[in-house]
Amino acid sequence: MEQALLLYREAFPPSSLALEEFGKRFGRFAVRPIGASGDLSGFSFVVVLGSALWTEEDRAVLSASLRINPLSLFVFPYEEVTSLPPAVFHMLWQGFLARLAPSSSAVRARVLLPTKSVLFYPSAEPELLDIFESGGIPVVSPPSSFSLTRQGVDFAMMPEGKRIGAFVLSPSWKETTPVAFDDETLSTRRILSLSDFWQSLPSLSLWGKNVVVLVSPWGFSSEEWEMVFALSSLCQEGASVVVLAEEVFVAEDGFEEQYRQAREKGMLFERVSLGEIVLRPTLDMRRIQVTARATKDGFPLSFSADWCVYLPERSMVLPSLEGILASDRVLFRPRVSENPNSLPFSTTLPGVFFVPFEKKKFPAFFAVVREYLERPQAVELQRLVIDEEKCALCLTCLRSCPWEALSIGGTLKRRRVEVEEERCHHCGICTGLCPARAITLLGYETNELRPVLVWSESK
Amino acid sequence: MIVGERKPIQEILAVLASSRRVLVLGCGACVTVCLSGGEREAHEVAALLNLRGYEAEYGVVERQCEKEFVMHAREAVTRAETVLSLACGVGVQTLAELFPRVPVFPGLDTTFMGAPLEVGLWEERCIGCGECIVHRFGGVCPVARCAKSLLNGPCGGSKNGRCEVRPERDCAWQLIYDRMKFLGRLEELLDIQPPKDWSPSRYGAQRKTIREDVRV
Amino acid sequence: MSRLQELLEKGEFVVTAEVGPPKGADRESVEKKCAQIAGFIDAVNVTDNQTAIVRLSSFASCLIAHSMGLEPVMQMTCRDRNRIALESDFLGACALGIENFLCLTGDHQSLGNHPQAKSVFDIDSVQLLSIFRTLRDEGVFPNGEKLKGRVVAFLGAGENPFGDPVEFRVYRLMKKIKAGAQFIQTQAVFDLEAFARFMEEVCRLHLHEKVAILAGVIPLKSYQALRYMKEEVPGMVIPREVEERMKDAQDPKEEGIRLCVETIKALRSMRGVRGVHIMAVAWESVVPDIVREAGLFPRPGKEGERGEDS
Amino acid sequence: MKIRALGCERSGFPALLKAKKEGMLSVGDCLEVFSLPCLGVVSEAMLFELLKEGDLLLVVGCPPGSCYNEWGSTLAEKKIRRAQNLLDEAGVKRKILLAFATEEKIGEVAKVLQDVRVSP
Repeated sequence: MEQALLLYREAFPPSSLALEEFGKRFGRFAVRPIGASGDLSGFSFVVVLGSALWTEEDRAVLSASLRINPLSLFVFPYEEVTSLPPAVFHMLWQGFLARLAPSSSAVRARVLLPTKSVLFYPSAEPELLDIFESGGIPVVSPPSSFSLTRQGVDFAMMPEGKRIGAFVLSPSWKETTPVAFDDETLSTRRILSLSDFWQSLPSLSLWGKNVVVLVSPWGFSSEEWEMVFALSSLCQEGASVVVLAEEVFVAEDGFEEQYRQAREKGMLFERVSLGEIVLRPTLDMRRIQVTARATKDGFPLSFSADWCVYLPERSMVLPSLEGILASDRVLFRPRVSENPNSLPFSTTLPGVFFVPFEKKKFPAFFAVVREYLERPQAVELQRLVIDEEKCALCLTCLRSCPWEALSIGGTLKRRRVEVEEERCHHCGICTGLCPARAITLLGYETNELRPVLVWSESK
Repeated sequence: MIVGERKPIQEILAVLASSRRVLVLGCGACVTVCLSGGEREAHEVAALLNLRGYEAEYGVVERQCEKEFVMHAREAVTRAETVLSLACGVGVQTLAELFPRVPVFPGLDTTFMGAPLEVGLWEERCIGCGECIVHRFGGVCPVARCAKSLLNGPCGGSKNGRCEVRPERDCAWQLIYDRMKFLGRLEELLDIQPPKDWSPSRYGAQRKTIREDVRV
Repeated sequence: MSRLQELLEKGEFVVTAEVGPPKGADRESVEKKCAQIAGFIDAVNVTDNQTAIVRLSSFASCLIAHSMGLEPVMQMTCRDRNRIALESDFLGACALGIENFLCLTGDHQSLGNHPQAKSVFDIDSVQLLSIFRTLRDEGVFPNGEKLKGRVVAFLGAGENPFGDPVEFRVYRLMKKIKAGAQFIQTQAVFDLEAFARFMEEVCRLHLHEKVAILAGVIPLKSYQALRYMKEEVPGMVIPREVEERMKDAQDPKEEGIRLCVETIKALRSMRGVRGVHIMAVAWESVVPDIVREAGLFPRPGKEGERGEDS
Repeated sequence: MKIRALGCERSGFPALLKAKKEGMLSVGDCLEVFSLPCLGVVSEAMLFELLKEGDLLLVVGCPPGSCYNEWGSTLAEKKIRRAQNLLDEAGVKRKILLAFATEEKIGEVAKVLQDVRVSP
């Protein structure tokens, strides 16, 4: 059997020079493209013609997906080097091959697939549950009291230790008015929310009346904008409708057209800064004087409104995870992720998502969670993490560390054990001894251990 | 801190007998620090019981001697048929008091109040006699550390600074002598210590402390 | 006044011996042992569950000895009785005519045959001495209550001159004297040099004037007995020469007796030593030979008469 | 029989690879190999959890004197002995075997497995 295997990507096949040198180094060897089927185990050296841009994690992903012992995997930055003059390439390739030796250095990353199950907290709408169930992702119902601990890419639900891949928060939505209304203005009873106004439309006679619509830029849904555009029909009934908004929302299919049609029907759209709007009741208390300033030219605007309709401003309130992610002091307040690279509906905590407000977006949300659960993830290995809240300060770790990497630090009020990264050799002796289970060597928690290799005799 | 030792596993198996669902409940205070009843130990016992065919789960509360903390384990306790407590004798009793219907078994033998001297080595330092007199002995307590609680000097068995009862232990009186010599207070050892008043100790009857000023 | 006290005050070099009661209610065994040594000694010590091995009680054995006309020294340890029981037994013994008491702390029960037992150690030997002394001299219990009537008692204590810390031993002796010890029976002396150093220190502090020191001796029966004592008995120091003599001896019993006699002779010439205490554990029959060979026979008789022998 | 083998990444894991290659490990039907940074990381609970889905645990690491992390192997040896005692006392008939081996010296792996082969 050959000792060495040369793997290449279809886009960058090995040159004859590369093969020749490889043969000189190893004698008999196998060459296969990445993705070809067949057993790849048993080679002492698996050389991959890859890229210099590959990270440790990419290598881990590759070794796991091909089921190659990561210790025997070597990556040569072929993609960058192949275009160099042959003499230079030859030198680099030869040097690389000469230096190949069975690796003893540790692999610092491992690929894990999250457990395919979701936990909704505090509860989930039935429609959403249906989507998940029918999409083949089991939904775990939480016990009345539980806590979550991160284990690898999963969460473990304590005390039972049942693992879940994704944790979905159902936020509550706080509604406020886009402009502060004072009591006097409110007492005219001419201020209505869009949905209330919509419901009372049939009973209102709007001929010759002025309707001013205030739209907040935060937390609206596209359904609500459709309702705003639909108000243009009132213009045909003899009313005048003015929409005061910071921005007209047209970023949805067909909205551009609806906007155009609404304007054609006589609806007025004015871009204003909502903060500058002033509402005062008229002396007869039957109307409201609305003054604002146009954003584009600063021109003062003034309307006498018979009805003042507003689209509520919504802010999302994520449920507090205090007590649930209690063992993770830093992490128990997730926020909506503002990183453009992260998945939609995700929070600052990996694996923690929030349910969107619009039911229309539920399928899209489901797709995001499924995508997350089906994508293997590289997790960092061998970093010592001390859970300060579990730590009983018993000093066992400190006294047993062969490298004297642990020390007592913290403040006078609360001492804590600190790891000196430069000294830590990641041996895990302290994790094995810690009586409070406060020290984790990432990747080596008992329930995270996965076999690196599996040999089956029956095969 | 209170030091304990896990009971032999056979003894534990004998008391668990026919119950299937077992909760192994550790304590996050003293017995965690003395490596006998913390989360690690609770997990160890639970994993072993699982291998033996039990349905064991494990947990740990901050301090098993306080009701407020033990209540956090209520759900797990009610799920179980039997609770094996890895806390000291105080914790076991609090647990049993709070959940009178659930059989609670001690999984730990509470041994003494002592200090860790190095990893894996603890030594008794105090027997809670109710009247501290260490200042008369250079800070070494003869009541706890002398096998015979001698207050007036070493017995005849002290040899090479070791105790006659357990030759691997230090003779408390050798320590006292050395310490007092170092402090230049040897003459104080010539005072005859009167018989100790044992009434504030355990021998007086079960003890109770009341702080009227903080009671609400 | 007890006869032992009387002899010591007269300046006699006294001889006491130890009798170990049997592991049973065997009165004859005590009587036999007592009969073997009667006339050769001035007082007989009866051990109190020595090395924490349960035996016929010291109190009862003392009564047997007393009834045979011997002068008993009742050993009392603090291991098994609290102050209540000790005081009560003390009063009882006094009532029955026992006058000599040796106050000891007692060997730890974990070295005996009932290691599971709960030890008492309510008080220690020094405190026991001072309690007995106050009872006798002031007629007062340690709690301040008055004693009805008076008691007569000659109080003694043990001392191991070879225990550690060695420098503290003399001062511990001083404490015992202060607490009320009138005589001291020491741990067995094998290392004469070390004992001489101890006695020097005792004399330097004039303690020998305040207390009668009876040096302990043990006749060795065999080399095995020596090994056992050296390894198992706490506080025993046996020098190399003695060990070699016993090891090489043709007749170990003979050699043991010879060694014991030599020791007694040396002790007798030592300043401050007022007598010897022969601890012939389970070999009480050897005591007459030793006393005779050491030139300590005949013993002074009652009222100045010589003791009758043969 | 399912064997689960734990090897430290410095000695044990390479030793296991070599032992497998030389056919020493063909004792059971299935062999799972785990790599650990050092044997010091094991705890009794970890061993028990791993035994839940295995009949035999084979732990391979540096000989005590030459453990890279000073006393990692020594501690592991003690813990394994303790775990085995607990198993025996509890009447659980499963074995944890410990072999000190490096890639150069894998003899002990075969030696500890010999007993198993004789009495399965």
